[in-house]
Amino acid sequence: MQPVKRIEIIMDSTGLGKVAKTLENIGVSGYTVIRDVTGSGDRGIRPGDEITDVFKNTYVMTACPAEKVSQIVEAIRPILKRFGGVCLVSDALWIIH
Amino acid sequence: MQPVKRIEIIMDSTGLGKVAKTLENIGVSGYTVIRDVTGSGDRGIRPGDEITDVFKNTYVMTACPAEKVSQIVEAIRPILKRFGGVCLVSDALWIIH
Amino acid sequence: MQPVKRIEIIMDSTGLGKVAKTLENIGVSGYTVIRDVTGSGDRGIRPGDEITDVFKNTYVMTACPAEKVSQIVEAIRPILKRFGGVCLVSDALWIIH
Amino acid sequence: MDISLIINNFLNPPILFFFLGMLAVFLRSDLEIPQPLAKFFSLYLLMSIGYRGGTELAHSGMTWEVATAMLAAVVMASVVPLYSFFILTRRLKLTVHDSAAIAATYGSVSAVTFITATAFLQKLEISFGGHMVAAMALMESPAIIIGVLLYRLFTTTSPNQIEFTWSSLSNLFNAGKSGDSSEHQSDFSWSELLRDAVFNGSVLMILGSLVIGLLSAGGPGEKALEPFTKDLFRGILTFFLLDMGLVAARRIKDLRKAGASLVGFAILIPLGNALIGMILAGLMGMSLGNALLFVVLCASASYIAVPAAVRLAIPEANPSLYVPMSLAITFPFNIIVGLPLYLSVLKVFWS
Amino acid sequence: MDISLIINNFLNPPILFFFLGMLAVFLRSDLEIPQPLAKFFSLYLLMSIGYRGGTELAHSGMTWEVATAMLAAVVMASVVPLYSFFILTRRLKLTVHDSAAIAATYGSVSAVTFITATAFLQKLEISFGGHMVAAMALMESPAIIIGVLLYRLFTTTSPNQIEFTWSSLSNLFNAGKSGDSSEHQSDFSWSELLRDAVFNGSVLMILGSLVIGLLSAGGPGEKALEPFTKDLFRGILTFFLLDMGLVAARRIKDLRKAGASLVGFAILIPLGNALIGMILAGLMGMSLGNALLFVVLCASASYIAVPAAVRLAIPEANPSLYVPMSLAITFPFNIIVGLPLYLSVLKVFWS
Amino acid sequence: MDISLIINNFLNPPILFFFLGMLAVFLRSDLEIPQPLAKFFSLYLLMSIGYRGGTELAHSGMTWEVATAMLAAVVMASVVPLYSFFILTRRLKLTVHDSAAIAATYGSVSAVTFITATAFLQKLEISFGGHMVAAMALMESPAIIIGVLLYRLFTTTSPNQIEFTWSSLSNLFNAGKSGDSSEHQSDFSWSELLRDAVFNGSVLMILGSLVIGLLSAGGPGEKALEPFTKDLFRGILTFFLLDMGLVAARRIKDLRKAGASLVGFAILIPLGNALIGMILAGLMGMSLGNALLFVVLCASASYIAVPAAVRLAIPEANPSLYVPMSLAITFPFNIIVGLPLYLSVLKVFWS
Ligand SMILES: Nc1ncnc2c1ncn2[C@@H]1O[C@H](COP(=O)(O)O)[C@@H](O)[C@H]1O
Ligand SMILES: Nc1ncnc2c1ncn2[C@@H]1O[C@H](COP(=O)(O)O)[C@@H](O)[C@H]1O
Ligand SMILES: Nc1ncnc2c1ncn2[C@@H]1O[C@H](COP(=O)(O)O)[C@@H](O)[C@H]1O
Ligand code: NA
Ligand code: NA
Ligand code: NA
Repeated sequence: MQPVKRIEIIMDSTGLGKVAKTLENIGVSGYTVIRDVTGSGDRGIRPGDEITDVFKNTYVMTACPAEKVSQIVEAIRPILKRFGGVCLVSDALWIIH
Repeated sequence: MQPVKRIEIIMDSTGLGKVAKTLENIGVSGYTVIRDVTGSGDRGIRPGDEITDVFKNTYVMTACPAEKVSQIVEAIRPILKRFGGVCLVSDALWIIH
Repeated sequence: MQPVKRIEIIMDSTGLGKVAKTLENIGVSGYTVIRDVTGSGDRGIRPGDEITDVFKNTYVMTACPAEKVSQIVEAIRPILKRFGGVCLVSDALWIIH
Repeated sequence: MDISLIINNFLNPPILFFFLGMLAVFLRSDLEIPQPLAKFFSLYLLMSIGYRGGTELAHSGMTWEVATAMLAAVVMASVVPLYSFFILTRRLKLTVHDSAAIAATYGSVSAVTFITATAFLQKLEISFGGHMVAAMALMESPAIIIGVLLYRLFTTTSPNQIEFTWSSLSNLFNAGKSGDSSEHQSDFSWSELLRDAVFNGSVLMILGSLVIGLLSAGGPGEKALEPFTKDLFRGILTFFLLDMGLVAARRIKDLRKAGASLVGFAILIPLGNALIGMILAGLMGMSLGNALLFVVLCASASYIAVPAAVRLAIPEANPSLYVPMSLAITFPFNIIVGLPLYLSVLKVFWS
Repeated sequence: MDISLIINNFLNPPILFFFLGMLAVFLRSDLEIPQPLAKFFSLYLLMSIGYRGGTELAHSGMTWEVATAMLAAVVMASVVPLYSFFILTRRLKLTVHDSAAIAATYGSVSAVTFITATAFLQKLEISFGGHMVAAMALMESPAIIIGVLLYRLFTTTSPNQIEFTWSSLSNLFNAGKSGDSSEHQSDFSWSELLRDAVFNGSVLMILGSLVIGLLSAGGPGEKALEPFTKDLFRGILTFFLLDMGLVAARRIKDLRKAGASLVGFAILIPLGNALIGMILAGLMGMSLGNALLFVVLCASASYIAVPAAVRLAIPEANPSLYVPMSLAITFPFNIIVGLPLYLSVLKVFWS
Repeated sequence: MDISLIINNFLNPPILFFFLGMLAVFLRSDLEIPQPLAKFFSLYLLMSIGYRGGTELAHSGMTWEVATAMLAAVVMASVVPLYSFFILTRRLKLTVHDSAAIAATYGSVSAVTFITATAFLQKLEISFGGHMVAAMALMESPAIIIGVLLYRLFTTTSPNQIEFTWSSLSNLFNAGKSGDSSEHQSDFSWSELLRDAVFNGSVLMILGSLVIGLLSAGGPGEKALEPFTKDLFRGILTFFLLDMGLVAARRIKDLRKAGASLVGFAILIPLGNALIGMILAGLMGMSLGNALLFVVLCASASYIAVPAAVRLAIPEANPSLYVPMSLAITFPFNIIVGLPLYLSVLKVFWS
């Protein structure tokens, strides 16, 4: 087991492409995506029942070494500024297999 | 980065309206919802393959300041008692953007 | 509130049956499943837009007492070896209701 | 009994696809109908049968026959849960909450069984009235309310020594008021129950479509929906039964928990209800087609409206008892054996 | 005015199912159309109307009438957001970003309103040209671009004292270059906006289907798609309107935030636009059917293409203003009252 | 060669919608078919073609022609992966696991290519036999099993110096027993492979529908499903190809990793297989329609059944090689160029 940081990002679905590209550029090739997430925040309630996929959120989680966190956070911040959403960092242990 | 508490609630989908209203009453306007979650617990396995949406779970996550936790927990507890489910609290850092 | 371990497993959807059976054998009857999760990892990007459900991930989360962790991890490890994916362990507090 | 009728029903594509679904589960195949489609098919079938029933009812009008059929439907939906409950608590020694949930299940109806029965009649070119759809819609909710009443009445008093005291009856209807009632009861709200029982999505869909059919009958709109409501009907029923086969087969292993006596109940009670239905249908002089549909309604058990309401109103009831009983036993039994069986018995008396 | 036309429209199954959807929300029923299906229905309707429009356009050819109709469509889609914007900023004192978003909403069109209008005409057996579909497709994007231009022009200068200086205009089109522009503008990219406005999924679907219809007209492929594009059309429209009823009713509570003046705007502006549309249609000598469709396009407001583009291009605009206005007021108003109203007015002048 | 046939095929709505899908990706549009619908369309197409094939087979009966066609199908599905594997390992110097996966891909078949071919024949009014559906179903699994056998045989020994020793062969079939075999092999289970190869959802759907078609042929059920299985067929194929266009275009960038030689392989091997198929079809005296379908089966490559089985049975194989090759090259090549090309060559010899 190896200590890692667990970064969670929730933002407008439109931003997913940018987040994925940002992570790849930094060299983080492992992440998990949950689409069609709804919620509520500064930009109001997003009920997710629109006829199109507009106003849905996407959840992205990546487990990465602690030293990458600040680099990821700096790169993600402008995307969050534009598309809204939150970014949380927490601790976890990674099971090596 | 600001320390926050990450509260996760998993319960019967029917309870979502009540949880959302409870959070709003307490003044927590930021939360994320994942619908159509399945699982297993004290009330048995919920395979999620029913013809209707009965017996599905919903996942709610909210990041909030530590001082709100006990208030939220007290308000959520009776809902969990009725609709089943779990509530977990953990630590995280919130990226201010 | 009672301290527990939060184990997250993300792996190929095919592995879900095995993971669920493993947890049940160990006596962990509480877990939550999110299907149709996509992502990227050592086995490449899984865009989740295939015509069938092949190449999709499933997310499993279980909150369990600390003493069960090593047993679960040992049982899950071979499944991850075969189906890929990650397993993270973190700390949380369980709200007793 | 008419064996060729059973074989003929068996060789019907929708029934065969039901078996294909079960087979897929036994072979551990990954065959799966995406859940949003299964849900839509169910809405489509309800809409289609409701709309067509409504237009037909508009043409036939509110006759004596129509009124008596609806009355009989409501009566059966109210009486079945009563005797089922006492069989379950006294004979099978089940708990009050499980008995109440199962009683509601068997008092209410299965729309898909009804729809399969209409397809069965259409294939045999036996006519039936649009008002039977209204009868079906009327049977969905009463059993739920009776079941919940039984549960609330007997969770305080024992079912073996009933005392209809004033206070027990008033307790029954006063929800969430004082602090002395047990915990689950203080959470209970009659308005929520009514909403779940009467305004449940599937009940609303069938009632709404029926009324819309009534309102738009005769106009040009009636024909315009036909390619959608009629031509696709069998195909979508076929796909839906494929999904039902998959779901039913996955529930079969839950039956081990239920035990042999409940499995027996899930076959014998429908047969008993069917018999009572036949007698009522005979007394009321229903036509052969209407009689079959009425009998099928009596024999069928709910797995959509009842679980939706019961999981909240009777939270202690175990869904892995009442759901598999209706879904994995009564439903297949009715569409495979029941339909031809009931029809051949009816034919004996109706000719 | 022709009251029987309103009642007749009202008793139309698709409209009645729209009400059933609203009713379900008011009764707090759990009735719900699975979201993937709603999305597919929308694609189906766009494909169906686009393809049929294309084949009809191929048969009629590119006439003078066709060209003028398309020109009028683009003009209306560009002019409506201009005067709407000034009404909103100067009369209703709304912020620049909300005004720009609402202006784009009302300048653009609602494909479903248009599709409901074609079904309405078909029921009344009034013919219309395939090129009106092309006109609709042409009206989706210009208003978005005008709205964003207005927003970018007036977020630096005040809308009350416009100065068209060289620098303000060059600022308008130079996105993401220097560091002096305000933050949201440095994020802005014209190529992204064009992509969202012109290559938006629903715009592409209708344009693509139109071109495919044009290309395959006359060939054997044309007839082969008919059972799919024609026979299912009304049924799927019915189900889609049921979903629209659900979504619209859920948005109604957002209108409290919007306030009475915006609710009034959401009914009066369509009426004004419809009037201008009627005058233009009269001047151009459109046929009755084409005139109605043109008027409906002018009166309708977008809730698909506009939000998709505006949430990124005008991020400060509040979606809980512009979405409920078009979805919960203008859309129901147009399909329930507007259609028969516009037709009866047109009939007075066209006969 | 018949150029008009290519153009005619190109101007076919389903093919044009395939291009619309590709265009949407190139324009970075957000057009998207909801995934549950795409999955359902695929099930619908399999059910429809299987059921109709079954009823036709019931009418034609089990003739000599039927039997030889099926035999030829199984032979081709077993031989193609063998020579493909050696081309890939020896000429293109690919690893054993990737070669085995690609060999299985090209030995197996694409149901959608087959279905598009039947629509192509129907448009040209060229008849074909229902047994070709059975032939298709028989071709899905053998190549998978051969591919896995090749992989297991050559991961221990080098493919350049094959030694069929007793122990290598016994190793091949003994899975998960002793500890001396390499790790991935100890995870391997033949029963799992058979389940994934033979009871895979899509294989089961087509086989099941075929059998149901056989069983219900002649009865009243046969006609009752027609509006569903026939009328909707082209429309749903059109929508499905739109989705295939989207998915194929998204995979095109993966081809850079694959390299020019594999891209060449993905076009030349189908042509070679088609040629062998033509010779076999000629020798067996197949009718023109059946010959075309047989040739298309030989030329097509799997992207549903094979990945489902191979990702578990050959875990080291890189899916971003074998999936894009079949999905983004061979599939479009076959439906756009292949169909008219194969038919015009066949026509030369068949007339
Ligand atoms: N405090 C929070 N906790 C959890 N999720 C949040 C929180 N705030 C915002 N979100 C999620 O992020 C999305 C966008 O947030 P916002 O930009 O603040 O509207 C919301 O729709 C929620 O899904
Ligand atoms: N220990 C656990 N860890 C994670 N999820 C759980 C746990 N226990 C219950 N759940 C989730 O909560 C739902 C309801 O729980 P219960 O009321 O215990 O049946 C289950 O279906 C699971 O999705
Ligand atoms: N570092 C990571 N953080 C989060 N999720 C990951 C990570 N690595 C892999 N995953 C998830 O696990 C799946 C399988 O991983 P792999 O076997 O490495 O391809 C991926 O598709 C991701 O969804
Ligand atoms: Na019943
Ligand atoms: Na407009
Ligand atoms: Na092949």
